[in-house]
Amino acid sequence: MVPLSWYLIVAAILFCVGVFGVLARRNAVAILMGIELMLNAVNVNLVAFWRYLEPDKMVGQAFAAFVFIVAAAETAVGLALIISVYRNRETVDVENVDLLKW
Amino acid sequence: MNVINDPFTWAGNLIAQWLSGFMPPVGVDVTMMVLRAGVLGVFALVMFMVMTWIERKGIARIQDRIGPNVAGPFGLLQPIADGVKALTKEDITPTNADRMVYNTAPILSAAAAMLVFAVIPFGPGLIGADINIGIFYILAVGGLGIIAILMAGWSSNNKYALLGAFRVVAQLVSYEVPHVLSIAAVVMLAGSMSMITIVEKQPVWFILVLPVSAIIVLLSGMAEIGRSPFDLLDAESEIIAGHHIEYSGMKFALFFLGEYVHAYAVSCMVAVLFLGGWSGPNIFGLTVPYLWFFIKSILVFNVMVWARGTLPRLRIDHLMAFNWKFLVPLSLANLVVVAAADRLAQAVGFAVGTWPWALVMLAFNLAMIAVALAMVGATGRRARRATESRAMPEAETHEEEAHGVDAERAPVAVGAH
Amino acid sequence: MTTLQVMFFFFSLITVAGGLYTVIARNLFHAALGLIVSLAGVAALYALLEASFLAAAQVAIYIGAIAILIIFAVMLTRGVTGKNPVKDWWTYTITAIVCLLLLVVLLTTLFRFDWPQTAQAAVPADSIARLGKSLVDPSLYVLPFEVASVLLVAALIGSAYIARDKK
Amino acid sequence: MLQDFAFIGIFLLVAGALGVLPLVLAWMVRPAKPNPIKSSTYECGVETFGDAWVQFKVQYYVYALVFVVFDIETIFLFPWAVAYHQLPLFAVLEMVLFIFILAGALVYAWRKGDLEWV
Repeated sequence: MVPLSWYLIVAAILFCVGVFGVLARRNAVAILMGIELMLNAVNVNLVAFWRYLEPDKMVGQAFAAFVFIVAAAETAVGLALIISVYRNRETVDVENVDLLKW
Repeated sequence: MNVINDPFTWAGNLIAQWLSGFMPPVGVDVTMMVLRAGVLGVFALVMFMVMTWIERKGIARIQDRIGPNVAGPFGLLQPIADGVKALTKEDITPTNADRMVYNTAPILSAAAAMLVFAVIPFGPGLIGADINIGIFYILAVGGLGIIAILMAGWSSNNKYALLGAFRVVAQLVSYEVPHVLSIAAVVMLAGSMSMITIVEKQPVWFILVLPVSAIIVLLSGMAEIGRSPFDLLDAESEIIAGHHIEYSGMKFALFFLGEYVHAYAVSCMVAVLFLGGWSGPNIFGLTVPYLWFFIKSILVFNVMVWARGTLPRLRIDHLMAFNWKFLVPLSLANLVVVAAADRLAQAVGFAVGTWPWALVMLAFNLAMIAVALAMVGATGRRARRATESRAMPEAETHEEEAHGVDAERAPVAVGAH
Repeated sequence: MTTLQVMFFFFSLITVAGGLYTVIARNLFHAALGLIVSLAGVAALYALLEASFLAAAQVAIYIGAIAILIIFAVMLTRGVTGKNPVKDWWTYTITAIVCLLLLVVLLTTLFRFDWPQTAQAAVPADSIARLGKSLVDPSLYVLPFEVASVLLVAALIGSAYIARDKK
Repeated sequence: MLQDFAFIGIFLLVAGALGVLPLVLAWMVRPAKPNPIKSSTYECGVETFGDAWVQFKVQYYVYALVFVVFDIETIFLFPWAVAYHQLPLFAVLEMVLFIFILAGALVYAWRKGDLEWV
């Protein structure tokens, strides 16, 4: 059987890849994709813990389901914002959307 | 007798026995799995040919033609001739296409449709894999087909392809909502998502227990395959074939294959969910489950052919309105009504799966249909009256008359008032 | 090395490679496809963990709904996505180093604990029914469950309001 | 359970192979005489200008949005449906409430005209 730590390592790598996407990308849609990767890494952890620690209680799975919901809501609102910004300013580059910065 | 009832298991056991003579048990398991997968895949391909033949014959009969009749007896070899033709056609890739994505899209489209067959039960033990999420797996795999369409539309670098892909995806995802919600009603009563269990929980076929779900699943299933009257995805006359406009030769054939395999998969799904799957009368110990299943699924497919042959294509705004303003509210109401009716019937003392229980469910469903039709009728009448009064403001006198005609035309609507 | 472990390596490789492609690809549509591959890999990992329902939900919801939403947004905001999707190589390197450091921190923390090598118990046969029961159990998750529906409605209203054409 | 998923993995490979096989066959058999006119974009008689990127309506996105909200509820709906026969009446009412709240989303989109195809 695969040790639990392997799953955690994969999740950690995936999470860091997501963080890299969020930080290195300028395109807002690409940043959202990075966030999706991070959320997935979290979910892998949750499900792995569920399987290895308490498979008869559904805590991990239920929590993962809630993460799904939150991810969907976040994507929907985030993309709507991006589309709205794109329509008004003709850009999805986060460096150019800095009206509230100063 | 057992051999006739289930020749596939019998043959499988024979092969497994033969294999175990010179293989470790793990090897036998893996080989059997590969064999099963291969048989299922080839079955899907063969069914693709059968389906095209049935459809062409059926449509031809509806249109008072003969249909394919040159290649082989009754034109039975026509699909093979088509295949040879597709093989020898030149394959054109547009200059600006995104080649990698462009070439993957048809493969994904065909594979996604075939994947459904992994969980279709053709008989009591005759299933690829009886996973405990069977029906949900089918819904999940359906999403891959949508991705394939987006890939095709995007990579062709063609305005029509992209516009077509957008429209198709808008249609497909919209119809997925009532599809999923109605299937949830079936899962509720079966208490499982495993396809085998769903069949076993149907001493009374679910088409009698959940007629509303059955109708919605069939309609939205037809819309998801993009068959007429929901065939806006390749509305030739409007957006010249939609997402697969640039595809030619075998790649186009793969899209075509995906469509028909998916059509048969939906027929199988309806047969499993609502028509009791493989169950049939037991004639002197001769149950032949696979045959019953085959007959049922072909019958469902014929209903689709019938609809295609007789109904005109819907306009896209009507299509979307029909989904969001009729099917989705109805399927939401369906869930609540089914739960209420089931609890009521159980409170009265009818056990789940018995005839009295089914009759209660049927009564509730019929009432729901009546109310829904009455509401649609009333809305339609109001809209018509609004346009009429706008067209001729002094037409007050015709009001009564028009209403009288309507009442005759829609007896259900008036009866429910 | 058991079969299970080989499968695990294979699917983790797919997941991570898809993720890397997502964050590197210049073409945003390709990035979205990379994301889909990565999500499919995660679904396979769920299947390995015997969370069958979540595996299917991952495909049905993440690939079948969220990824489609993202691709729609990519298509709707195109015209700008071709240009310079990443920052200059300097920021790129710095970010990469920061992420590697983060990974090192995560891994060192991870190895401080003695994680179980095998699962404590088998997955119950009725795990999906258990999940359904716990979602509507008043002593468990019924509150987050109902709040989730409110969250979804709020998200829909908000995003439909933001995205709508205001003429 | 894992065996069943192994089968699905194998079937995935087989289905992919059955998709690739005809393409390979066709690649061996078919003629290939491309020329610039033939492989130009098939749009209309005159030459295509611009790329495929005309601006599309946001309406498509709004449809996808409503779909996502309703699709995501399946992750709760299906486990609940599986457990339905074992649930007390109270738990059933909770799901009814859930459905009603989501129906509120539908009503909102309907009233605001998001469901009109324009």
